[in-house]
Amino acid sequence: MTAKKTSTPRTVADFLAQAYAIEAEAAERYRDFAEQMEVHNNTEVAELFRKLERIEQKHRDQILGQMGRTTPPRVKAYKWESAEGPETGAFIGLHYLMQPWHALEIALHNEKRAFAFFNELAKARVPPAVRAAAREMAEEEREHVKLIRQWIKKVPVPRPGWDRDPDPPTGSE
Amino acid sequence: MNANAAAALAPKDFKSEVKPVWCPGCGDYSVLSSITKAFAKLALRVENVAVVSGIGCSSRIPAYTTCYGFHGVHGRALAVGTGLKLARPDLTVLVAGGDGDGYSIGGNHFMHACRRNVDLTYIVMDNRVYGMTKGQASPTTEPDWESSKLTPEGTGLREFHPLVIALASGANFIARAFSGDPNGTAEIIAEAIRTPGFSFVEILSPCVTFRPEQRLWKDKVHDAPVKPTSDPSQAARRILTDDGFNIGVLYVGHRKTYQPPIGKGAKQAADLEAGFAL
Amino acid sequence: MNANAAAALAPKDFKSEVKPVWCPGCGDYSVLSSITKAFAKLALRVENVAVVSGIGCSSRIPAYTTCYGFHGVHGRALAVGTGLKLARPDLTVLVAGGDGDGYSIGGNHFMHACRRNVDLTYIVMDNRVYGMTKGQASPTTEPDWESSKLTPEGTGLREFHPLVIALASGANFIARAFSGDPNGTAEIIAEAIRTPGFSFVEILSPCVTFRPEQRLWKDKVHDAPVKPTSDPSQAARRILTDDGFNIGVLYVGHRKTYQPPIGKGAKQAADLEAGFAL
Amino acid sequence: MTPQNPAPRASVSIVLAGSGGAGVMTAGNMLLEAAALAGYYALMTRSSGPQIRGGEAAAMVRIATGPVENMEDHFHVLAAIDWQNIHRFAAEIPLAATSLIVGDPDQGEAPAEFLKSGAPHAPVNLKKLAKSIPGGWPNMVALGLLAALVGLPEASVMKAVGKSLKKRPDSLAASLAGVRAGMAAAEALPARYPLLPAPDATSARWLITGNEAAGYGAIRGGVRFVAAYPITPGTELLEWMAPALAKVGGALVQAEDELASINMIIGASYGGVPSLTATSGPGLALMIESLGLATASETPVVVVDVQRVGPSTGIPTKSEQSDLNLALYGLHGDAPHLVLAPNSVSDCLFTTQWATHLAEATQAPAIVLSDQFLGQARAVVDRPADLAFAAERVTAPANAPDYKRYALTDSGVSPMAIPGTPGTAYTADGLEHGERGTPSSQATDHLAQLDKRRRKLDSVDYGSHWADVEGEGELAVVTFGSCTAPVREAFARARRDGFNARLVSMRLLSPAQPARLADALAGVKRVLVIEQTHSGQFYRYLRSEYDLPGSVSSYRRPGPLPMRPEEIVSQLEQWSKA
Amino acid sequence: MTPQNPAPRASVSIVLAGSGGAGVMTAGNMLLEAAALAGYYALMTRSSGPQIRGGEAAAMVRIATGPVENMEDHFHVLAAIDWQNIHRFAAEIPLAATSLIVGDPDQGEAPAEFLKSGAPHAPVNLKKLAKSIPGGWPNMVALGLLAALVGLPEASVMKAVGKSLKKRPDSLAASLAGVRAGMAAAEALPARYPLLPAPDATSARWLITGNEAAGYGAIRGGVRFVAAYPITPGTELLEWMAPALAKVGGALVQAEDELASINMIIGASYGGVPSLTATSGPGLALMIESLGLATASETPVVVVDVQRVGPSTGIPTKSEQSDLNLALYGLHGDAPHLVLAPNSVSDCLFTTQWATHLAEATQAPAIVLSDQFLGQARAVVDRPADLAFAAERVTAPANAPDYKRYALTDSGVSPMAIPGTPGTAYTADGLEHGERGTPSSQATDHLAQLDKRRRKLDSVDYGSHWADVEGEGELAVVTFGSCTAPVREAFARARRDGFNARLVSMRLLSPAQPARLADALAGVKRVLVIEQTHSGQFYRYLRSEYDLPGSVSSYRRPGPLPMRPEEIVSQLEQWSKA
Ligand SMILES: Cc1ncc(C[n+]2csc(CCOP(=O)(O)OP(=O)(O)O)c2C)c(N)n1
Ligand SMILES: Cc1ncc(C[n+]2csc(CCOP(=O)(O)OP(=O)(O)O)c2C)c(N)n1
Ligand code: SF4
Ligand code: SF4
Ligand SMILES: [Mg+2]
Ligand SMILES: [Mg+2]
Repeated sequence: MTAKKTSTPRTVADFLAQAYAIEAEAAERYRDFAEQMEVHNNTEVAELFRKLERIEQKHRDQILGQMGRTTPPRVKAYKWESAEGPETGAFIGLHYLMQPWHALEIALHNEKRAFAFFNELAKARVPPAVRAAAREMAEEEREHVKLIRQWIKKVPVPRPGWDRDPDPPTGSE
Repeated sequence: MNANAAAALAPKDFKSEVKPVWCPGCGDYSVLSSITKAFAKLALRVENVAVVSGIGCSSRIPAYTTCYGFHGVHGRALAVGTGLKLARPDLTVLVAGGDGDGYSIGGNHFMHACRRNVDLTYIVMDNRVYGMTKGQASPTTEPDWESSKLTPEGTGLREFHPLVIALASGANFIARAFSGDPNGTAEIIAEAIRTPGFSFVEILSPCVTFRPEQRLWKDKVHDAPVKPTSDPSQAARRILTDDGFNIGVLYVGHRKTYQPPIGKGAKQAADLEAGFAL
Repeated sequence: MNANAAAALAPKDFKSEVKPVWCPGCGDYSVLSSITKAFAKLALRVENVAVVSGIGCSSRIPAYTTCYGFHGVHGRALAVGTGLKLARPDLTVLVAGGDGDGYSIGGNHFMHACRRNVDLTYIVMDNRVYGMTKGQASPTTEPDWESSKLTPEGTGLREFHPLVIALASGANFIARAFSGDPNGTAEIIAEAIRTPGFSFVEILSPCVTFRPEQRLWKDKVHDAPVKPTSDPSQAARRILTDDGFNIGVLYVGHRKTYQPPIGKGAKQAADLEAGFAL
Repeated sequence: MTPQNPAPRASVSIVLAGSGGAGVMTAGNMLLEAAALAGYYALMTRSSGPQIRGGEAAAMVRIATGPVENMEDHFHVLAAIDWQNIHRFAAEIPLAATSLIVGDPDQGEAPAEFLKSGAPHAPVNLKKLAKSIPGGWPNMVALGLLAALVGLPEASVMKAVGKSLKKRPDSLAASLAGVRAGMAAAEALPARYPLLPAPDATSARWLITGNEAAGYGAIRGGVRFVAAYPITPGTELLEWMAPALAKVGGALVQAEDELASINMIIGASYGGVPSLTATSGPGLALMIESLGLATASETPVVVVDVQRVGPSTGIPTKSEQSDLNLALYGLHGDAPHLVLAPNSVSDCLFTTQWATHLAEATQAPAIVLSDQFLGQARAVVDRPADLAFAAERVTAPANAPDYKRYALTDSGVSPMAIPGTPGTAYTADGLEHGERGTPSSQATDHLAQLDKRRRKLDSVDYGSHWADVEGEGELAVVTFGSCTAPVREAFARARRDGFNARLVSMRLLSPAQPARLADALAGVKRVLVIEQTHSGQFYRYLRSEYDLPGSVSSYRRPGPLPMRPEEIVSQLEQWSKA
Repeated sequence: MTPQNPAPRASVSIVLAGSGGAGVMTAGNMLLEAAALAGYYALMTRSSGPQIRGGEAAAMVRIATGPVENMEDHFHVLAAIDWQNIHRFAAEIPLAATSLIVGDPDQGEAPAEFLKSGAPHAPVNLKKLAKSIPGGWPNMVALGLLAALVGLPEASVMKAVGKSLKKRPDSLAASLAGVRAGMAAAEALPARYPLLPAPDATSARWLITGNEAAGYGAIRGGVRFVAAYPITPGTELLEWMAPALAKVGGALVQAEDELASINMIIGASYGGVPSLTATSGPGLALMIESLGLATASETPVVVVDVQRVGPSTGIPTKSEQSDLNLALYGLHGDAPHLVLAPNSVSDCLFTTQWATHLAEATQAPAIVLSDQFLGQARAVVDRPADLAFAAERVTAPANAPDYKRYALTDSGVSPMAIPGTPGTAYTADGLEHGERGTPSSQATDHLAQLDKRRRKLDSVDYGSHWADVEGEGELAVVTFGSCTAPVREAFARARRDGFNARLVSMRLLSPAQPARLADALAGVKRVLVIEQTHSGQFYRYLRSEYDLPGSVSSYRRPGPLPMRPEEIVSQLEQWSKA
């Protein structure tokens, strides 16, 4: 896909700004997802997405603290290497009948990507301070991955045909 | 408020409180997100942008932005957008809609908008189906798609080739994008808006409800193997032989934008009376 | 009367008693004569041919033939012709009209008729002007033509390229003819009718009243330097680079004609009741 | 709690609601079919949110011992699989204190909008019950529960479920178990709404929507070519016709837009094949210019307008009668044409068939004004009588001497030569013309052709079908279309209180039938006009074309809510006492 | 023969006919201008064959001492340069026995259709006379002859010719010589129709067509954007506006069709620029769907329909009032909008200006029903008064708190935010919506918005402009549009015979003004409705919306012939005596 190299941060400040953007977008996207589920009457999954949103928000705010700020910075428009930001869920993964398991699978996928992103940066040829910061962030994402893995185990695996809707779609306009 | 002094807006500032009725998974969510990113990238102000559409799932998009919006009737979005831009050249006008809206009932306006080359950007969220009316074939639907009750044996009709028609009709900027790549799509939309004249962006945007197989488009799309050209016949060759999944800006021309001067007349209405006086 | 046994008809047998209202010198007279020649050449019977048109000087043509005719409203001739042919595949249906009728108000039907590929022949008498309404610019009018009071500075719009659009939309037979060569044109029309599917013949047909300079077209036209092709991208290259005065058959494809079976159902209406019964 | 032992009733109304995916429509359809199989009449309508998928939805079912073509004043039972956004339907789901609300306690409280009716809320663990069955579905539990509440025989329900799942035998057992679980759960409910025994099924019954009925009526009338562009709520008519036409040797073409569809059918009809298109308000608006062409060129076509709420895109999924003006008056110039309106689901069949016959007989366009309610309602009806109306176009023989397509005949109808016929070729024209079709701008030709085209419509004998005329008395209600059924029911109810009036439901709206209506209203002192529009379009039309006797009142209101009998009863009371 | 010495008259009507190329239109225009320069009022209409070029043509000119806006009962002089097919105009050129036919004997006999009037046929060798002048033209000879017959001063004629030939000075001398030759030839003619002296020119005069007047009215009203598609007889309005708009800072765009033009002006108006399109019946029919959008989205637009004879393509070059139904009722759904009709050539200015003002004030579409007669007639009129009606749209200020585009205000009009205004962005919608514009399918929102859109039109004060009300008495004639002038003349004539009646010419057709009309008709016992349609569209409309007092009659007939005073006088006689 549109393979444009994500700009590599050269300073810790740069790095934190980028990390902040990653988390902020991830949080926003979970909110979008939650809203979609609300509109489509899937409250269970909506609540789960809200929860994920809060997790990402927390992470985001934590970075804010690291940046030594109390107010959000202006988020630069980053060109991500991937179609979506490193921790942002793709819209297409959603389904109105999806179950918590599906939502968590999406979260898992995102956390893994986030880990990979930061992990790669931790190994990249960037100033050591940036590497260290990236490593720290990668560690956190690894924790998230673990957390989500545990969480998944607690929810039922959907039965085959979970997406079957006996009713036809409705149309209008 | 001084617009220049105002802080630049983030993508989310272009997203309204109105919640989309789109099916979860629908490609149009990504398109919305790309549009808001493009607006932010171009540092536009919400009040200086108008999003105009027709009727269809995709055409619901204006109200999902915080910009001025016009949700008109089926197939006429380009005409509304043209009138708006000609009367208000200071605005950024984005026209958006579906393949049915734009290529079936609105096909004539599409061709003539390409010819007219007003400084508009036209986005078609192409899902090769009429989503809103529950899954009939659109002009871009494959001839052997048999899932519509209206055409149970398939349409048997050759697909409509939007990029070819745009080129043949004189569009000044032609690109294909994929909703599954919102960042890439945002880039393309921003470039389309930036380019003067009529810019056309065909966005492959899956309908997960009536064309669930389109979830696999992500495996089919690929970057256009070549750079954009400004030579129409080279562009024609490329587009005619492409597989429909080439993503990128395919043609950028240099045609003069159509914009009659407005608001610049030297005379008063009463001056016209001289023509009637004996 | 047994149609087979009947004597073949001469061109004049296809020309009616109704006298054209066209201006003397108008290219459409020649087109009428070419059409009657083509009908005679194909040994058609007047009653098995229908000539369908919209509104315009050129669209007056049906009544000037002795065939069945339908003189509809502005821009919809192809839709009428399509319905007629689909319902009555046994008839030869010729749709004819002007550049305004076919490319401006009727542009959408033009594109979709090309796609649909019903076995019709469509003739456009292109004079690059609205004759009937006294000389406004049509889509094929040159952008700098300043003789219309509606667009006194010229339209400023890129011309519409009928052959390119026909090809891009999927027409199965594409030719350009010149009214000044009625015999050559008759040949082309006959071939267009003979070729299954949607055949499009653009005929340069001067409007001596509003575009008197078109009398000089006779010096500009020339035979197409190459044979017809059935390769769309080759055809595209040729048509895109041609000077607009290449005369001849430019493209002949092999697409399947669209014709749902009609009159061939095995069931009676009452058989459908089974679907409702408890 | 144990249910009281309530008196059985002739009609009961039930709504089953829930989110998309819950299968409320499927269960509603099974309930409808079960009622039919048990010998009842029934009617089902639907409501859904604006989402294409996953939106809130409600299936409204009325079951009765006699034919029903409208919804009751309130629902007896509202059962919800979940309550997500179901409150948005509150205006569409009136409840009474005697109604029962059934909800799954795990899905939260029933919305206040419903509770304020005073109806008790009985909890039933639908989801849990379903889950206790492997592969079980809550909608099947709800189905069983509802069937039990109204006393539908178990066998009918099981048969209906079996029919519906013919193609999914794997899920049959679980579904049947779900139904049984629901029936068992019903035992504990605090109310019941048992139906009177079903009437002896003397006549064959059909299960049909108005859109299907119109499609079938068209085919019975002779339609063999359809070109159309999808639009809610007309699409289903077309979707039914596409395969049906193929079976009987016709064809349906999906056109690029409505301009194309109307002109395609004009072309096909010019070719001799009776032709139709179906659309809704926005599409009809686009066809107006070419309907004028059909009038002037005397090409018969049928256009079914399944009306939705206007103006503009309006509320596409809901019903209103407000395209009346457009249908009656929409053409430019003086362009006489036919406008008809079916007044029940099954009448969609007759009216469309008759419209086809009349269009062909008069060589004029006919607009059939159906609406979303009629078109999308699914009903159990008596199999309609076979009526002989079919397309019979007056055509010209081969080599007709001195053939004149637009000859000035007494009836106004002149033989139409069909392409292929030797010796009668002519050019049909939308320009004013003389008798041969040659364009003319002479005043005499214009007047003669205007007179002719008007005469065609005036010289048809419309017989008794122009309206349904019922009742006696000095008061009369005049209505049309889908308002008819609730008015009928209101009459029946008011009659019990001694109310006496005539009811005229006009099927033929144009050309106006002043003599016939005068007859029907002879002796009437007061007239009330009832319609579902905002501006009183029907009332205004009647004023313009008819001399209504005595004092005339108008009761109108717009959509999207269907007319209910009680609302009309209260109008009748006010009016008859005024 | 020497002419008698006839009494001078207040009005004279002349027709000059001949084949295309003979220059009858040019000569007619010169005659009109000469009359104007001489201080007379005058009116010219045209007729031509169906040929684009070289067809038979006739210029009809009426010259009078007072304002004239309609044609007389018959022509006093018919002069023909040749007789080729001129008989086709017979119905349009009524002659009396006292008329005079002037023809060139070298061009054959005058057609029987004219001779049967009993008018003498005087031969004049127009061509030979022209040939005797180098570069001479027979139309100039005819011009001189006609001017002399009615007694126009030579100086005015010469000045008119000079003005017209400003750009062709080479042919001026020959033309003037031709005129003189014609004047001389008139001497020998057996009749004369001298005009009374011209009135003192107290007011400034204009020479203008209705189409130009409408275009100028629109610009005065504030229109600065026009998108349109050419169609007879609306094209000239557009052709006048194209350069005029450019001068005042506006723009005209030729659209690909009428669907585009209406939507382009909706877009431009949404952008805050008052916008207009002009068309005729077939084009208006195509705009219907989008006019509904303008209504629902509350976007003001003005559509001028220069009506021609319908239905369908009809007779494009002739006048009729039969688009009334379409204009009034053509929208689907309940869609209140404005319909106005100018009632004279110069009133096209006021009515279009007022329509623009009203459309903008009510944020609703306005249809101006002009017609071919008004649009294409060229008249000498008093310079119309300057009226202050201009576009004044209620707009929202920047950052209006809690902005609601479709707020339910008392007047129904809610401030419209213009793109570019910060803090008030909204989405205009043709879907039914709540106050903020968000789509809604709730019955309450639908009713509220329907009421609002209706209220907007009902809360405007239309003042006295809604109609021209004249006269006294217990009889009243109600009419509109181009029927007004012949009715006025008929009134003036009938009054001489003691006839007394009121005349109401309605300018504001919709919304209906029942209170105002009731006022205007207070005390009236009988009403006659006069219109130029076949089916009595105006009569039917009045019946539907108004309670007309006493007994109501209808006189209507279709085009293409214009209404003539005598025809109306005889109707008035029959009716007033009935
Ligand atoms: C004049 C008119 N005709 C038909 C319709 C019905 N209609 C609404 S949306 C639509 C097609 C939508 O398809 P598309 O533009 O591809 O949008 P999508 O829903 O797929 O995004 C149709 C036919 C209408 N609203 N108006
Ligand atoms: C709906 C509608 N719009 C506009 C017109 C007016 N009109 C008649 S013919 C014509 C254009 C004719 O141009 P073309 O098709 O090129 O034919 P030509 O006269 O040049 O042969 C127009 C605009 C009409 N009759 N109907
Ligand atoms: S129906 Fe298709 S296009 Fe419409 S919202 Fe759903 S997925 Fe998207
Ligand atoms: S105006 Fe032009 S197109 Fe029309 S008849 Fe005359 S020459 Fe031909
Ligand atoms: Mg689509
Ligand atoms: Mg032309």
